[in-house]
Amino acid sequence: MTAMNLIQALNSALDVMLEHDPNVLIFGEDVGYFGGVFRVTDKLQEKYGATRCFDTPISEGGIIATAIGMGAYGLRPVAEIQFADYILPAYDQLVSEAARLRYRSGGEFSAPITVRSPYGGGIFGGQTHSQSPEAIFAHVTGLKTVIPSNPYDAKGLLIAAIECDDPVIFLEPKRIYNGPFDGRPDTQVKTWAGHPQADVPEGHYTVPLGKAAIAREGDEVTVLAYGTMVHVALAGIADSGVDAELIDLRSIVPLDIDTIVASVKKTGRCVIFHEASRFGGFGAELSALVQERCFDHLQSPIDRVAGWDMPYPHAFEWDYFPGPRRLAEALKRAMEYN
Amino acid sequence: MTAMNLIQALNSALDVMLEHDPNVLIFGEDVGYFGGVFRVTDKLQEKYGATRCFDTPISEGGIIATAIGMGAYGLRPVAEIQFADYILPAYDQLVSEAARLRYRSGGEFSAPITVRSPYGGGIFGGQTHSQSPEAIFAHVTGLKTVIPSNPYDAKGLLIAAIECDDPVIFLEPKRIYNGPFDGRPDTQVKTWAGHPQADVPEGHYTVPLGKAAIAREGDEVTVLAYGTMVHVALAGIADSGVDAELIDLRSIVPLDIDTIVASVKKTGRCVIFHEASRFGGFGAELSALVQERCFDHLQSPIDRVAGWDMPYPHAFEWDYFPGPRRLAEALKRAMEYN
Amino acid sequence: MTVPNRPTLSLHIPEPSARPGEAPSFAQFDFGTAGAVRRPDSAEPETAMRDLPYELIRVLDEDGKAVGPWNPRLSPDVLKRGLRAMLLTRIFDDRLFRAHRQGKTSFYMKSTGEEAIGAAQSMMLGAGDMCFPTYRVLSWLMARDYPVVQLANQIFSNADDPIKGRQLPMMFSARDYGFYSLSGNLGTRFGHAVGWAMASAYKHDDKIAIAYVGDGTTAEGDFHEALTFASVYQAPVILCVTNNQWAISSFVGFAGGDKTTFAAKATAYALPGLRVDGNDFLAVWAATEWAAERARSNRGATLIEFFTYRVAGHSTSDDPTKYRPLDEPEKWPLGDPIVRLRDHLIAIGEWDAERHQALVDDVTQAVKDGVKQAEAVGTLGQSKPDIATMFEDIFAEPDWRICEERKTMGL
Amino acid sequence: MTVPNRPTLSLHIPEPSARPGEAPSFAQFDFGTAGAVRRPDSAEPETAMRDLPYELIRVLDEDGKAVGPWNPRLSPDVLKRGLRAMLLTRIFDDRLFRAHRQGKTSFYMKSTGEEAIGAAQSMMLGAGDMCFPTYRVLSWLMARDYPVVQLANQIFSNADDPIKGRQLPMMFSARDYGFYSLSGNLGTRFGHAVGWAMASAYKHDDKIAIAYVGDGTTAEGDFHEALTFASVYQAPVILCVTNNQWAISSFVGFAGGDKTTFAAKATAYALPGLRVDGNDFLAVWAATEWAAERARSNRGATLIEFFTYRVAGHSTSDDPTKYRPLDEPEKWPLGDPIVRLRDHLIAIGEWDAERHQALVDDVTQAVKDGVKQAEAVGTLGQSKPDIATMFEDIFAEPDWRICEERKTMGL
Ligand SMILES: Cc1ncc(C[n+]2csc(CCOP(=O)(O)OP(=O)(O)O)c2C)c(N)n1
Ligand SMILES: Cc1ncc(C[n+]2csc(CCOP(=O)(O)OP(=O)(O)O)c2C)c(N)n1
Ligand SMILES: [Mg+2]
Ligand SMILES: [Mg+2]
Repeated sequence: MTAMNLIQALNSALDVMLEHDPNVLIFGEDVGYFGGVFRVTDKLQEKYGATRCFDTPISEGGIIATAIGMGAYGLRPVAEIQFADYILPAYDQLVSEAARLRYRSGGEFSAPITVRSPYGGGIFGGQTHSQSPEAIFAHVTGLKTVIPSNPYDAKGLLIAAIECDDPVIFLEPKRIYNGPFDGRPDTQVKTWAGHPQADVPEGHYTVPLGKAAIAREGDEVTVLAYGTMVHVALAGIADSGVDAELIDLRSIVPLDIDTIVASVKKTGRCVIFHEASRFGGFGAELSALVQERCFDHLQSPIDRVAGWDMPYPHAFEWDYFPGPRRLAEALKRAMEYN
Repeated sequence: MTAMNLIQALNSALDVMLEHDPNVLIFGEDVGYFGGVFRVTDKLQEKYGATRCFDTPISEGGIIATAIGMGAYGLRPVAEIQFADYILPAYDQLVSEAARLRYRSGGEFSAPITVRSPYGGGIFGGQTHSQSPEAIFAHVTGLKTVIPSNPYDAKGLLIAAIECDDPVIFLEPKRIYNGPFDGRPDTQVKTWAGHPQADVPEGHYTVPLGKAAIAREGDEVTVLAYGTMVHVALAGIADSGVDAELIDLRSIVPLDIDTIVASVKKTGRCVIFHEASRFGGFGAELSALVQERCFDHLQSPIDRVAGWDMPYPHAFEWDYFPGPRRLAEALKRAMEYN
Repeated sequence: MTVPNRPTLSLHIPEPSARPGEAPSFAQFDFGTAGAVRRPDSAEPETAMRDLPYELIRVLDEDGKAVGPWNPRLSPDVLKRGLRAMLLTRIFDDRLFRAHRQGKTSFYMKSTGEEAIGAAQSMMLGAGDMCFPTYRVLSWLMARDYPVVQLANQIFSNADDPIKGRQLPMMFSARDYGFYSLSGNLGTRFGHAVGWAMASAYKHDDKIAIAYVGDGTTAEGDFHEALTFASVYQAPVILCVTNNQWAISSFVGFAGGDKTTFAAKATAYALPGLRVDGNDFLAVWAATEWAAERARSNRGATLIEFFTYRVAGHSTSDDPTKYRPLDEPEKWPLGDPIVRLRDHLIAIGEWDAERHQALVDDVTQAVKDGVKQAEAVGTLGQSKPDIATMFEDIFAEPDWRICEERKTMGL
Repeated sequence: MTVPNRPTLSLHIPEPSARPGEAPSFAQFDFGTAGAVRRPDSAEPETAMRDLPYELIRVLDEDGKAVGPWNPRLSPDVLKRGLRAMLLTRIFDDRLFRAHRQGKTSFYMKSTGEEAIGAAQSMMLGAGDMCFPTYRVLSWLMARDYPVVQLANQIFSNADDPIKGRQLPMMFSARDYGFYSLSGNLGTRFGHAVGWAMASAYKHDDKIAIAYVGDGTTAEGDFHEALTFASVYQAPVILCVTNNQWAISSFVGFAGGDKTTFAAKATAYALPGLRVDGNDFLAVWAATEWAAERARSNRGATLIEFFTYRVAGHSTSDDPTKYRPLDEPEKWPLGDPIVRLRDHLIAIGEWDAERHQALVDDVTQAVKDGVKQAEAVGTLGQSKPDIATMFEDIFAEPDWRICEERKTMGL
């Protein structure tokens, strides 16, 4: 076990996979010699050579097309998209090609690719370095979408993603790369040091895709969150005084519906918490599922606490960002409902 | 008033706008001399000249980028994407540029463009001529998304879209271009002839964006649908024997939340009906909204009847397509719930 | 600082040389002469061959003779196999087009006039190489003896459809025949070929990839991205543009094809660009051989433009007489690839009318038999794969959503 | 048919000429000689100028003299205004870069070494023309006297930010200065320029558009799509590639720039391609004038590559010594655009050290004043626009969602 931040944990996952499997290779903008703008691929080119970890043209569509072709050949490419905001030029490749190749070819070809991308806000990145586009992937059958919330999970999930025979979108909440974040920009910046989930094995292990974690047990309300928002939720729950159960989804496709339903049936209340804009966000699917499966158990309306319906506004980052206060209010509203 | 099918009504809307406003121009793949693969732009080049209605390179990203630039200049371009399945190469332009131009420029520039695209299944078009991607637009604040269900609405909504100062995605349910479709592929093909909403004024009129229509009044369950599914819903309701109220949303952004909420508060039950895959589809947002706003009025879980979570399968079109039977079953389930 | 006044601007919209009712004209093109274009060694640097994209590589002359440095000197046996593959394609196309009229399939697309391309390339390249096709290279499969019945099963979406009814007719996938999964999205697989070729190089393998787009599809961003990656990583891939003058109803000018050649696009990426008579089986073969040699020698990618003509309508949904002169196809100066190869075989004394008729009869029978066999399994709607297969292959393992939905259908 | 065995394939990954610790080298480039490149009439057809993309258009020679047919023969007054705009950019950059270190802004990007491009083009083009910028043409605004205080307000995201705090620093929008809204997405506005230019032509207007991408960004599909549309519709637009050798940490080889020029990409679209010394104010001016003349005469688009060097790091988030030799910037053979224009003015007897110092002092003061004024309004976080404005301009009219959310915030 070594103390690692999220970046180091991801780097370690890539290192392990490059070591174990000659079919794994890594590419993306600035990931080679330089080691990536967030240093996730640091030293991998040096260690494994330029053909295992290399830079690409600035062409997200080209990166994913290349990865799919490699996957069809039999490799397990790991492509980095520098920011999730810039994944959209590759959206057609992901949806029309990666997600469907196995199905449409009757199983003859498939695209076992992993697409890593730093994701989410909270770093004063403005409109184009802050977005959370998970909903547009979740709707596309054939893609898996993973969002880790801590170093231990990040490494285990990334290894599982690379070993997975399906295309996986692996979204890395960049705000928690260096430390957990409770949603309060004015408090002191924390590092991962000392965090129990920053204790990471150095070798190979996996965290299965599709298994949620109970980040906090509780009886009164179920909170559904993923990525950065798991930490913000812990702060919001603490503030609220409500004994909430917090579920860290870890992957939104596949979704661990059993854990969700069991919790809501126990608590009778549910608040969904994400950073993306609310309208048509992934919270809508969660709300619909919970409502369909726990109707008789619900004692208050399922609530969604999410980003406002607008482009991510630079100067208003903390007005847009759904912080602990907004969650705490929702929890109290849920408890007071009758 | 003239009897028009949906294609003729759309053609008439374009004709009216080309006539009224010199800033309106039309382009897309095969829309010029040929008049479009579905004939929606038939004769417009002949009537208004090649600079008002012309063909483009096969480059959906280029088409939308061009339209945005023209919009910024001050024109009102109407771009056709030949099939909604092929809109994805332009998704980045629509999301990162069209939807945000006004906001991010502090109001200095905007993109008053209309993007028309034939949409949906039921024509044995297979995986790539059948999809319903409305959810990925609905999630993007800054875009409006319109889906007409009959000739009268189609013309009035299209004129409203072209006159709208915001970018509008205008999805045309191609299965009902030539006639309403009740979801039963084995029954005789109907035309629009004699349908009350096929009586279309020849001149200029608008149907406002954001106003739903009550397609059928009823007391027992509210059904939410749009496009082709409005007609399928009528068949399903008739089959079920349930006195359902059917709301034709007409535009999903802006959404007529008041009409929806009023109806569900009256009926106490709600079934959402769309063709797109269920998971993360627009039905999820509708379900979440109804649940949030009508919680105390709900007598049964809000249900979603939708396409399966898979790529649109050619030979299994009618197994995939949510037909009247599936809706009728859901309506009965809703009524029997207790 | 102001600029002197000028006449006001006006918007240019390209127009083809002739519309219905007008006389077809190809006067805008320079077709060159068979045998005239030099054939540099494929090891030469790209900078030494920037003239090539503007010439038209032709081998078969007006008399059916094979001439010039690009003559691949094929054995009569190879030529006859090529002729058979093209004829199979032509006759199969005609039969299945009629099958669509009879409601036996939902859709069909012919490659009439373009059969030489896939046939020659399929024969020239190795079994382990991978073709990333469009819907207009059926002759690739024909040249490799892909079973006619399987093609028809796919086109009828019947119970034996090898891709289980999941795709529109013509969207074949045939891994064992070096034929990658097709789909309706134009251009998206061009970059897959580059990735596949890069993977082959990465693994120190010896296989190369070949990919196609139509003239119209060159306008997609994917085209540029694939060429950029192919150039940067020197991928062992042959990238082909089948320039058949039309993209549904849009003439080649809407892809910039009235201003320069498609082969010239290679120059933007420092890749060799060849412009080849696509209706000349020998020229197609020779250019492919040259590019394959280059790729296999680790010298990277080549862009080849095949100059040809789409004789039939775009698909069964199209009526080309609406937008081009009725007789334009027959006026195409480069003729019919089947006729030209037949005449060449006759010219070299290896063929005659009788043998040709025998081949036509044989192929017609093969098509008939294969299609009949498929019809016995079922045409569109008469039979289809087991419904439960609809829920398979979505993921490697289905998740609960798929399991639940399948159960809802009682499967 | 099998192909003879070959050595196995291997994957090529491009490498720059030098990495940290190694000696920088530009031996791979041919910089030509000032004055040597011919200047065809801009009315000539593209086919007559396919040599141009491979030459480097330079006007200022080693002695600071303006030589050759591309000399735009500008008045000393224009040159001095150009010098001032470049200096303003340089000094503003330095000051704001420091402001970032002091936590006054979240981000900053310099255009050090590239100031000639925007400055000359902004001055050369008309007030009604529209520039579709990247984040590295700040000198466009400086040349048009966009208020320094407004730039700083935007960069500080303060209460007076003209775009209301909505964007990252540098993402200006200044319609009245012919400066289109910037955003972080690379390449997406290249096609907007083409559309805007097409609109101008459609309206029989006389305005033209100009747009930029970096060398790295040429790899995006948008680049190709914009060029295709520009070619097909003969749009009155000038499309520029600012080739500064680097894209963050990736050298130009990852965009294919080690194999040919970016100007050569024009050939793929039958457009003229000019390759221009981007550090030569006069050469930039002359090439722009030539392309503008062509565009205004309804002859369509030109692609111009500006050959330059990114002297500073990519942005405040970058440390270039991690991936390139520390002294590479100073070894750039084409020098510093400010020094070169200053020396030219001196060489023609219009300038001296004293006057230069006075200009530097004056510009420094102007920057200081403007920035101070903005600081008084507030630096990052000290002040910001009215929160309610966050809910404006999402649509022309807010819908219920926006109204409800605004209400939730008590606004
Ligand atoms: C991305 C995308 N856009 C549009 C279409 C609709 N479409 C199908 S074929 C076609 C024309 C293709 O022309 P070309 O590339 O020249 O190939 P050809 O049919 O001539 O072989 C079009 C526009 C599509 N299938 N995919
Ligand atoms: C679509 C997209 N992909 C990636 C990025 C991240 N990114 C920002 S700047 C940059 C490098 C751009 O290089 P170049 O085009 O050469 O311009 P330069 O910075 O050198 O002026 C990258 C990769 C982005 N902003 N947008
Ligand atoms: Mg074509
Ligand atoms: Mg650069």
